[in-house]
Amino acid sequence: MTQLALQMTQSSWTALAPTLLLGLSALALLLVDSISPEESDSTLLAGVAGLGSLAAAVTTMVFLFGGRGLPTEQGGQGIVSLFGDQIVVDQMSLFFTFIVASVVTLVVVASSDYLRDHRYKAEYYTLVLLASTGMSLLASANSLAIAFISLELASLPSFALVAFLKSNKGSVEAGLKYFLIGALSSAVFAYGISLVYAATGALQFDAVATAIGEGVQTGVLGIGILMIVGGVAYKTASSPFHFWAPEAYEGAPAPISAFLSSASKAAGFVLAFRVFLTAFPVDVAGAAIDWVLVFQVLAIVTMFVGNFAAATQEKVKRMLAYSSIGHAGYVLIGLAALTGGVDQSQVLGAGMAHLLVYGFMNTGAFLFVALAEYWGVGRTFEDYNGLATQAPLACAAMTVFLFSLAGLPIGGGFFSKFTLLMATVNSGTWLLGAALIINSALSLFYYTRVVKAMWIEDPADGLELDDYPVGLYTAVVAAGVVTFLLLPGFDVVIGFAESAASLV
Amino acid sequence: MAGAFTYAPAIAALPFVSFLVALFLGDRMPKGGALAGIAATAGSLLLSAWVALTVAGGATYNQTLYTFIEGIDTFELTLGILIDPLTALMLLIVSLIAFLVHVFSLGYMNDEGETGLPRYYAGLGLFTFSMLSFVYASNILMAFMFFELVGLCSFLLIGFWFREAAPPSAAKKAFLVTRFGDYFFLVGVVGIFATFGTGAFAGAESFPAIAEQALNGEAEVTTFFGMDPQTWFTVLGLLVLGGVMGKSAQFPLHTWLPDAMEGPTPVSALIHAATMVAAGVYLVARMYGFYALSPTALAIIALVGGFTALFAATMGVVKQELKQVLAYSTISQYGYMMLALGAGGYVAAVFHLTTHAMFKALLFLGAGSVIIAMHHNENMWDMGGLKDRMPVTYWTFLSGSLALAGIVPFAGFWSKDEVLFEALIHGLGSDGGLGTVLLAAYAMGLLSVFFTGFYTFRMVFLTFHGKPRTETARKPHGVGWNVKFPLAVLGVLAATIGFLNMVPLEKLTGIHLSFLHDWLAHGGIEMTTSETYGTLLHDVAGVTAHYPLGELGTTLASAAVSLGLALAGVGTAWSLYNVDEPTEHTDKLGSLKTVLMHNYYQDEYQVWLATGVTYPLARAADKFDQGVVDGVVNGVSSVSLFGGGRMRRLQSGVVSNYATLITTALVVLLVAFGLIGGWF
Amino acid sequence: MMPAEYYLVLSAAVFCIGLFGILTRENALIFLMSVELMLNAANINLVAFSAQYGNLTGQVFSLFTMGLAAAEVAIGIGIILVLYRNFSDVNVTDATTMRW
Amino acid sequence: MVMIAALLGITLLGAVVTFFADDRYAARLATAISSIPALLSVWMYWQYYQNFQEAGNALLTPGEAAFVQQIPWIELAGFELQYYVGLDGVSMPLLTLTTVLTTLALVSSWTPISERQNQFYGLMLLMEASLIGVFAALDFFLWFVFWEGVLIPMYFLIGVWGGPRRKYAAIKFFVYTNVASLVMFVGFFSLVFGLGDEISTLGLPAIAQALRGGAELGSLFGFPLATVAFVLMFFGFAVKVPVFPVHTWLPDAHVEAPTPVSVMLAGVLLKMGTYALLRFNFTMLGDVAQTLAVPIAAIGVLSVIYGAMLALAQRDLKRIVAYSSISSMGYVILGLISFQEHGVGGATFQMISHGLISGLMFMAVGVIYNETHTRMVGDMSGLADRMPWTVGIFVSAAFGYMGLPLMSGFAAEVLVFLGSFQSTVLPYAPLFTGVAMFGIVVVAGYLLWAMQRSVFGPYRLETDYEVAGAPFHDVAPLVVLLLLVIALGVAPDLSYRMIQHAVNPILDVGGGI
Repeated sequence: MTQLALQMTQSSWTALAPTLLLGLSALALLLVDSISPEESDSTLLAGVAGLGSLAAAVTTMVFLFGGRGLPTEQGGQGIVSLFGDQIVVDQMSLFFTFIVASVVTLVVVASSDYLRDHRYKAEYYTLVLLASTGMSLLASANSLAIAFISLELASLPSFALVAFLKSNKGSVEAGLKYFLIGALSSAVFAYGISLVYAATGALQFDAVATAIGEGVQTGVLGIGILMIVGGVAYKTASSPFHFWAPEAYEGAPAPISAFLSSASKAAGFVLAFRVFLTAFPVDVAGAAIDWVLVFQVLAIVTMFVGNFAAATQEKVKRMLAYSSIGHAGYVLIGLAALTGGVDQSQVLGAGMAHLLVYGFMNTGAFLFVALAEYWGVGRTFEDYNGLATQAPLACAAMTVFLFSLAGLPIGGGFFSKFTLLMATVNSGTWLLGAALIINSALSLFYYTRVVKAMWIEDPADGLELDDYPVGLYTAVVAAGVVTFLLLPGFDVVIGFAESAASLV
Repeated sequence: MAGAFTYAPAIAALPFVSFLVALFLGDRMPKGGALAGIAATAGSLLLSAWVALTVAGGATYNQTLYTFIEGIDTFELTLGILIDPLTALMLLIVSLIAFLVHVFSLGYMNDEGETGLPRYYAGLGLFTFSMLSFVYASNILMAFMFFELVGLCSFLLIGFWFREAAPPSAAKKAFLVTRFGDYFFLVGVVGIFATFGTGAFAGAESFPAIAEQALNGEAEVTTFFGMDPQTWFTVLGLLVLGGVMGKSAQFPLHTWLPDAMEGPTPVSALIHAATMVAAGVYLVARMYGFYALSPTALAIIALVGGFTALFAATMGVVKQELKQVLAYSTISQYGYMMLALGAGGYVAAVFHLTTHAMFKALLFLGAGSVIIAMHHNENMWDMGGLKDRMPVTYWTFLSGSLALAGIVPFAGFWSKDEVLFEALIHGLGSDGGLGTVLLAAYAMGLLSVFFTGFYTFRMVFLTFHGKPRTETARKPHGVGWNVKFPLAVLGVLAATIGFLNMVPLEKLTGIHLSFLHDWLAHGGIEMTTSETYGTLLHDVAGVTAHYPLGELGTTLASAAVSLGLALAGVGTAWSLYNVDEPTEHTDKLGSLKTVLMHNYYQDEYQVWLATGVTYPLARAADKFDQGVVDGVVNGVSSVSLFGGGRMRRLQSGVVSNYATLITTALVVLLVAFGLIGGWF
Repeated sequence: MMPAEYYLVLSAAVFCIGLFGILTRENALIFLMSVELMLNAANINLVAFSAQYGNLTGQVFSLFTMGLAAAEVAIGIGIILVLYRNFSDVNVTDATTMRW
Repeated sequence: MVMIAALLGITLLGAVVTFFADDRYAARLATAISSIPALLSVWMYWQYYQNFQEAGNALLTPGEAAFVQQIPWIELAGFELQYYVGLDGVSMPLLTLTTVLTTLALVSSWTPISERQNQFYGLMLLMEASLIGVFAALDFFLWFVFWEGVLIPMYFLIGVWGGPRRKYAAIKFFVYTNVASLVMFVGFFSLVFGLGDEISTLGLPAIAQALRGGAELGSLFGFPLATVAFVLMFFGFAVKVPVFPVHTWLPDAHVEAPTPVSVMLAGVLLKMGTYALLRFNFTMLGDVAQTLAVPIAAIGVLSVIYGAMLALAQRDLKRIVAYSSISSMGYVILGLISFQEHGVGGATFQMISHGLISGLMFMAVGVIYNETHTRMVGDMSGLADRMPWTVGIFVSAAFGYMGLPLMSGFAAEVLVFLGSFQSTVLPYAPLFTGVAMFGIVVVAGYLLWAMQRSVFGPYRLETDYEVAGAPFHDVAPLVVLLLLVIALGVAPDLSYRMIQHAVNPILDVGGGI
């Protein structure tokens, strides 16, 4: 215990500032709400939440550029580990915290309009911030215990948020399915952790790795690892644990869909990256289970399931949900291409860079859907017909999101997909590369359908938009600008991603 | 005397200026730009005469003027001027006829109140420019370029009356058929460049010179498909011949020419009689040094020529329209020139080219005069008795007809006789296949002399003799000086131009009368003289002369035979048609009449080739493209979407199923990786 | 002291029972209970092996798991309540408005 | 030199400004803006003509490219990406073609485009910017960004302002060409992968020189990597060209696209494919190209004949020109594979020449359509009576298309034929050339047929209004293009000299067959 207190020196615990900022603003929201529970001033609540998350995002950025989380021998301020190595703050955790915080900022800003006519706004923002606290904590987790707890901290508010529209059947159904599959998956995850503990007697990642290196019961460990894979797959909406995703994303309020499909997915991946690289390094855990091969199978299946199912959807939001599954498949390449001899920083960095870019473009796309829901134009592709005649700016931003998602060089998605492709090439996993290419080609088709509806199809009679919500517009346009700027500015992203990936 | 050559480019440039002037300013000028054209062609004529005088002084000119495309590591493409006696003669002919046609057009077009005159005169100007440039082109690529431009002008002028249905169709046909020939020509041109690295006609670095050296083993050339040089040169020569056959309307590419009569008559005179059609034959003459190296090519040229001469003559026999008869006679006469070239009668060919240009231009202009008089009715059966009402036209037309029929002493007699004479002696003298072929060609050429005499005078009698058969013919439209003047000039020339080269008379009298021989035999550029060609023909191609009756005897016998046949033809026409009320005799031909009326079904099969073979093939290709090629493309997308449709069914909507699927997948993974990892 | 394998077998049995319940029952409450069983299976392992290895990590973690399980049930009950309100039943297979 | 950056900047900025401009003056604004890069590039062309005529090839003799600018951009997957632009004798004429043709196309848009003008003109300028980038970029990624950047505005231009089947045509174009890009991308990267440590940047000159320097590439699945890469890239570019059998997007796109877009599509976009083929396949992997000479030449010849046959079967004037573009681009392929100065140079010259002539053809058809509202050959007849100047130019353009001497098409085609006939890398070169040359007969066939039926003959057109001549601003671009076609036809050296100097280094492939 004294040791623990010693580590809590000032310089080290400030490393957790972004996470703390998120959590504290959640508490602040509760405070605001309890002071004036009846008013539900949307601007105030969203302002507090937004400022909190923005502060978190800015702090992470300052930390990243300031060299926090980078070992001193590489010119940084050193990696911070806290609470007996249970929590570690390195570049990777900062990188993912940045993704989460910036997505949350966008979502919160957008929600201020989206929630205009809803009650329980304070609870909504609190839950969003609590979930994001969990996610950013997940990015720093260095023990299976912390991982499980922060995973649950991220999940439990999410269940409630998905079912937030209590009188909307879709929302409730989505919440139910999300919750049930989530509960099942977390049980599988927990059981997997217990088996790993059974095999190694440790929960802290490095200790697990050390224990495995000293020789363990491979069967128990293998089953345990596979079950942990299941838990990760659930969180990242990867096959075969993706079944909740289409419904949850479709039924949830669109900002929440954006939040879940971007931030939550990123959190799931950071967990996976850290667990598998730190606790189960290929060279020691390979004897029990070749998890690289597992992820290869999952990646390919996920890409195909997500993209092919997306190709024939009628509703834009559901299409985006499936595309989100497909993108999980792409990011899985970051793990699946970690074959022997390959430069880990490049492969993993590719996955991380894609997640960051994806965070903006996917959030933007879902927020555009939120905008459409706000306008009440309907959910199908046909309902989007001719939107560009009324809202060219938002539609232009949406076009950037979609084409960037497809991998056209109009946004950062082009480079991040390319780095993933290069990862497959460098690791010799041709099949993954081929799947990436085939699915990218296919994805272009269904993304283009939205673009077509917005710009090319004639608007339905009487399509008239008279309200241009500032918050939603700000969020969408900001996401669009960032997505575009990530094309010329990709250097920064890939730089941090590769450097962070090399540290794990 | 380099002075004339300095101005040589202006010979072609002047008409080009008149083209521009007529096209852009014609509307604002009196006579719709005609005067510019007349001035320009008159200028060209004067310059040509000056050039001819200079050439007569023994000077020649072979100069590259403009580098079209430079070659850095390869050959370059240039434009230049080559002037030797042949060129000078042709320049004179072309500019003279162009000038006369411009004048005639004043009567035929302006006085008839045609619209679109600037376009017309622009076309004439462009045509004259292209033809003159073609004539003094110094290399084969330049020749091809202007050959093509001549084709364009022909298209524009045939289709002059574009508001009617037939002229555009005829224009299309003319361009297309000649293009078909030009395709082979272009392959030949490309082949010549690839083989020799040059396309120059004359000079030490010219392709005929290199070819000769290659045959003598003095030079290396690139041949293709492993052929020996002789065979490859024959192939190249025949490819170029494709263009010749198209432009000079030789069988089987002659079908466009009769249709081309849809154009205004002065155009027919200029293009389809005297100059453009001459371009083909002129090209063979121009590069005769190359053809002279290949007996096979010569034999084919002669055979094509002889056959075309006879073939076209027989069709001319049954035609009812004035210009149609002339059209077929044109084809036939160019057959003679080809025959002469194939038979080694270079001078004879050029001679016939010259005389034919005069009398055929005359005949067309005369026909134009008749057409003016007949208010644009061309059917000879509606005419009759015009000789009293339009004497100038009649007498000049008669002069041209006598020349065409080959009646002594009109121009055509001398030249045609020499053609046949050359074919005969070389046919008898040459060994092997060449001799046989030449004799066969000679026989066909001889036979067609009879038909020529017949159809020519059938035409004359039906048009001018007898009694007028229609009201129009009784009261024909008068023609002005601008019609009569060109007719008069050409009428005199048609009667007298043959005196240039009276070989039989020379042999008979011993007086030197073969001026054209002298003209072509000597010159500054040795390799393009008829003497050189004679040597080449003899040494390389094996063309040898043989006089079964001695030189004088053979000459006279040949002349007598051809004159006799011509007279027989004329006589037959006289007996059948020189009556007051002539009737059709074509029925006597029986089923042959149908065949002849349909031109041996030449058009039918060519149309069938286009619409019965090519077009269905294109439709089939289109179907294939839409169905199969595009079908595959659309199929890929359909299959993907179908796969997507299946894939989404996995998501049944029932949460218990999801749990089952997750569990199953997990178990499968466990089992699979358990087996791999050896846990069990 | 019993061999550790026995605990493993026990926990596996409990886990499978829970899983079986999830796969076969359509009542959302039973679904929740089954999840509890599965989490408890994990707890059995954690506690048993904590004793085996002689460190407290597993036992502490099992406490967290129990706490989280409770929180999860709280959220679950909430969702089941709104489910009942919207679909008038707590049958999990009723809610199928979204599929494919 | 910031000239290229200026070109890009002005067009991009112009695109944004126009996009937000008012509909009423968007057309004039965009035209005015686009005239700046047009004039600028003409000035650059003149500079190049005077000072860099013999500079050489930007990829193989670097340092001699003109207007070079090189700035580091991104460090990615171990590669240095740069903003790296420059021009040589191949790209300079194409760039000028792009800017000039865009301005003319914008003028020709005034009549047909009446809806959402600001978006239309903005997208046109965006496309112009991307096209400038495609021809100027010397870094692979920069190039690829622009390459794809062309497709997006094109998709909208066809999709929004197109004809009745525009949606199908647009998405087909978009997906088809993007899939092709993807394949090409994979091909290129297998090449980069094979080069491994030999290159540290993705600058095209570095890659080209490494490959020409005889770098060992190894093999993939038992095939030589170079061959695999070549085939993949060839496929990717071939779709863009397009050649048989990957051409089916083209007629749909052309027919549905509005006139100015067709002009750009035929005039410049198709050249992207052949330009890239020249830059990548034939410059970098010349030795592989030579081993594959027969199939490549066969594709070229087949495209010529097949495209011409298809054109023969059409009744829609635009479709005719569209298919004939396939035919014309077949000549380019044939010229490229010849590896002769006149062959490759002629092919490049044909790109420019065809750009002008096909642009002219589409524009002329467009002007006719503006007045008659039909493009079907059977629906009209004798138009020369009512709109003589337009028809006159249309006929001139058609003859230009047929390769009439003293128009640029003739010089281009003859050069291609001269080159390919004597090709030493292509077995039976004369035979291939001879067959391909038959295209000049078929092209005459269908164009003459179409002209005879539509513009000549007695006037007939069922309209409820009087068809009159086209307005001046419709005809003016046609005249400019026609003059350019004639100028290049009379003096090909205006472009051909610089092309020769740029392509000559390519021909020198070590160990040719």
